[in-house]
Amino acid sequence: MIGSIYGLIAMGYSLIYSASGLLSFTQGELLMFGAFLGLTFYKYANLPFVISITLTIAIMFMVGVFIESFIIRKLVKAKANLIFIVLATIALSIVLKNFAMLVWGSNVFQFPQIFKTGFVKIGDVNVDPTSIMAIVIAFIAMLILHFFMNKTRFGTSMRAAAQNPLAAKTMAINVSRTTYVTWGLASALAGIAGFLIGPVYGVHLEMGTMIGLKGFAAAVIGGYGNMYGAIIGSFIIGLVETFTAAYISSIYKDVISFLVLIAFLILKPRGIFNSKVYDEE
Amino acid sequence: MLKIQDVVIKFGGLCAVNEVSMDVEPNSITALIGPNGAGKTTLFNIISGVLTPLSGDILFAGNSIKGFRPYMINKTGIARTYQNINLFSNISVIENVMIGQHCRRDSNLFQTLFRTNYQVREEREIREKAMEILDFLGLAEFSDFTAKSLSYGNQRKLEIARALASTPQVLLLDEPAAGMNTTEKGELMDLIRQIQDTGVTILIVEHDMKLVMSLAEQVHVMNYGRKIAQGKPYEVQNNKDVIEAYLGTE
Amino acid sequence: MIQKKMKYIIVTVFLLALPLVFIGNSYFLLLLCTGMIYVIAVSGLDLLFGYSGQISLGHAGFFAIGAYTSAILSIKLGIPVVFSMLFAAGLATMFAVLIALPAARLVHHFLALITISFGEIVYLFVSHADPLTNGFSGIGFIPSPSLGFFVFDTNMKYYYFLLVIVAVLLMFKNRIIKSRTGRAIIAVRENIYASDGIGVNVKNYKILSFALSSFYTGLAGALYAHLIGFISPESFTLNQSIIFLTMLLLGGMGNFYGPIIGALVLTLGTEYLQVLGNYQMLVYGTILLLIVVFIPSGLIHVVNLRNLRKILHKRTTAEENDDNA
Amino acid sequence: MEKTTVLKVEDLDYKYGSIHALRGISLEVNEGEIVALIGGNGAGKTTTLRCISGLLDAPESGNISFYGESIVKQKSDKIAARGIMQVLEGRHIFSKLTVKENLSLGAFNRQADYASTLQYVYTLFPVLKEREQQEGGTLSGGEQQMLALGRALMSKPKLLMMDEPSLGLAPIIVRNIFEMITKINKDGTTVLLVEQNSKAALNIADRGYVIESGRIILTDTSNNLLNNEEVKKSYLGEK
Repeated sequence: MIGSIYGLIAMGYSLIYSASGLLSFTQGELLMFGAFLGLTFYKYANLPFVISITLTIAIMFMVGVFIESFIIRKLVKAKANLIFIVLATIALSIVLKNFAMLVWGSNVFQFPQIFKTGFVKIGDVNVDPTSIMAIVIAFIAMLILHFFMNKTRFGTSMRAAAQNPLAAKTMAINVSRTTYVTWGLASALAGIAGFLIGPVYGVHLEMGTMIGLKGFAAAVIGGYGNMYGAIIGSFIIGLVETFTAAYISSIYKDVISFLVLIAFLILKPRGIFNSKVYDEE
Repeated sequence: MLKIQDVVIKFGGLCAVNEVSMDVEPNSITALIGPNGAGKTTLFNIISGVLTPLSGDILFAGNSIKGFRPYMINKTGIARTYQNINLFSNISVIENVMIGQHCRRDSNLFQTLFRTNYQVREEREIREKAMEILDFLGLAEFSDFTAKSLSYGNQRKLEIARALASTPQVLLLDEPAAGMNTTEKGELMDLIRQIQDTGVTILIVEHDMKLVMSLAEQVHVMNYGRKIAQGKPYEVQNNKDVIEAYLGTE
Repeated sequence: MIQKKMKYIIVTVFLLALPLVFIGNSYFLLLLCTGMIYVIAVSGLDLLFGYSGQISLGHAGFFAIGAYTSAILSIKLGIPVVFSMLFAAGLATMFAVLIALPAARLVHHFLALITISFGEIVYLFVSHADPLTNGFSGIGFIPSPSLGFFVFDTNMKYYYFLLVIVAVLLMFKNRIIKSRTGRAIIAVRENIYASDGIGVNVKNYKILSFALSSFYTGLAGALYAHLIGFISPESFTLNQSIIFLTMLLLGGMGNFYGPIIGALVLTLGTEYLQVLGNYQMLVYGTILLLIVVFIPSGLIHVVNLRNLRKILHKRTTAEENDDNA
Repeated sequence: MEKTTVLKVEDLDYKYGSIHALRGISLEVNEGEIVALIGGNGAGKTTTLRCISGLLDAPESGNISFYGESIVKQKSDKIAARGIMQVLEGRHIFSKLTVKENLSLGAFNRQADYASTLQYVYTLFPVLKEREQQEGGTLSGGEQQMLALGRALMSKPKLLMMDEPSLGLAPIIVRNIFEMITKINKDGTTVLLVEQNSKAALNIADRGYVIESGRIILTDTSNNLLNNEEVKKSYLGEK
């Protein structure tokens, strides 16, 4: 369950990285934002589930597009140092978090149950149907994204622009459009993740920060910028965490995740797959 | 002075430099020519330690410098300039040259923190020497400008100034005349001769034939990662392979 | 030259006299002391980010190591505070070297990430290692530093104590920057390939700047612990690292005055914005975003001191470049 | 018969920060021609091409018109859509995409006669058909150059601009590529060719421009340039 959520976040990181060579620190807060949006639509506006999630996705997509067009592009155009762009995304995540506090307050919200029954029995184990739904939807989202990127003309042009923007420009591809769509998609993925995780863990301001960092760890482990590596990395992080919580102590599950991340950054920084990490290359 | 022996390097299956050997005589001007992509800059990167060859050896004054990191190579006495200018662009011209002396100076952090006499004297010497070098290259008037505000030609000169600051025995110049007009090229030629007169050995990669033919004592020609010819300028100019690969066929 | 000396004298007299104006306003003095501690911490961050070009989002971690180490050593082992502070800064430096050894090679965003992770680990550690750090309840009754029989136990005394330390540390920073070592650090920021090619051992200087930087920030942490007398994990979150960065960027990095201006303006400014309550971080975030997007070189370049000075003193360009190096 | 001017560049000035890269470049390309732009490294050849195709910021001053319409401040994708295709120096194929995907991106903005154009490209370069499903990065240098050229042709360009097509290729392959350029030209595509291999370029071109330090210093028919003493000395390496 948690692995598939990390997967959605990690794919978002990878998308952005492969398209712009940038690291966005906003993914976690976008997840939180998505969860709050979902909560608002589903609980307070009493909209049906499907409509709520669609609305959330649509709004989150727009948020991503907005971030790219009004902040990131400005910085890239001004030839700002990469690190300033990273800083901008960090600043943005603080703004998002505190904006959410302004709107929704800092309480923990319970997402209303989506299914009537409490548990579903699979073999001998009781499983929460919401978790199953989350995994299924996450999986479907990944499939759709895979299909979109590989089988559609626009998806191919997005991959092309990510690989070699200069050449893509000479191919009559509007690179700025593929870039903001990428940010939109990444943001939408975070939104879906937030919407899915809300009913299981509750909705609150801090929910995104840890998940965001761990999703990032997953992306690193999978080989930064590699969508499929990101998914594998997510399951590794998910498993490490579950085992730590079960056998060592749930307090240290975060510490262990960070240690795994640091170990990967130091020992195998290219991840299971390959990507550029060193300054001197 | 500098001896390259059977050096090989590959980039993903492609042999970028293939068993190249060459000798650079002390205090000579030696040129390396060939079409774009022939492996000249790659060879420079090998000599200056940016790349480590798969096999072969590089000898400097009789000692192998293979596998040295670039900063170590600089300390042994080989300095270089870059084809696509690599200056410290946001700091002043004189500071660029002061940094160039880094490997020849030795004041440490504690001398710095307590400004010992030694450190103060060294600092003054560094500044004076930097100024001398700028004078020599005709850049003195720009000493307080930021490096990036210089014209293209002057940026190339500053690269040379910074390299000279490390008092090299061998100076590698990677396309120093690129983007210069005829007058600037003329000045550059004079400058290179003057540097030679101070006892520095010069290895130069250049496309401008006029410059190469009038400066170089020895010319090596590369194509496709291999050395295809070497000799005096006029010998090379009349070499069939060279004409075929580089200078152009009828 | 005389004018320069005059300026120093005026500034010194002003700084010495400042607390006298606020006798009785202990709260303001506390604020001023906090601001000065931030000046140290942010100057440290400046050495790393502003001069060597390496980002750290984990400086709250070094701040925490400094604060906790000094507090624990002085309380549990009874080590004199001045020594426990130095030891604490040394420990922070050691951790920085340990991090930098492998991390200094990483590109910016990975470095950002690894330093965040470091900061988070330190935070999680101090929150949960109860026997040592007392967990979330924090450590109280941290003693004040003393020299001989003189104890710096009031905010006024602490102010003068800090004034000396800040002056020495800033002087050291300035000396480092205008030296062979400092130039090598700047070279690394400007162009890694060229630095390497011109004889600068890039890796060593990256590690060195990490070490110097964390010494400053670690010492600031220790000074903070002994000023407030109480520390708890919540002062050392990622938010604190971001506050350091915001101060640095607001003031202007890679610049002598930048960290001073940034740290003081934000410390005093946000204190007076207390009405904002919970929304303090919203303000920080917004400030940071606006600076990054609109004035990445910081306040120092908006209020261009160089130009101002040029008008006032008609100094030569050479000296100006010197100041700005 | 009056020839139609396809591309007209007038007094183009371009700066990269403090570096004045182009200082008043003017040139013309007429329909059906092959025009060569020759000069040394750093002379401004690539900058000129990239100014035309909109890959750089707008130039300081000067005008570029395509079939009489100014394109000087347009974005690269609009310019490409008008029919100016550039084959970049160093080929810049999409190395992680298959040969076929690469080609299909060439036709990004025209799908109408996709199949027949693909057929045309495959007849020009049969090797691309063989390698259809391979990733671009696995091709040899010469094959990559063919792919880059083929990809540009997929859009049926009105003007094909080639930047250093001979770069890093064996003489025999260079000959092959240049023959293909001649053939493409015969089939009706106007070509602007930038080359350091001046002789090979002038041999297939109708006219040539010599560029030095951001200025056009000489222009003439290819034959005259090939026999010009100054050109021989500086660019052809003859005495």
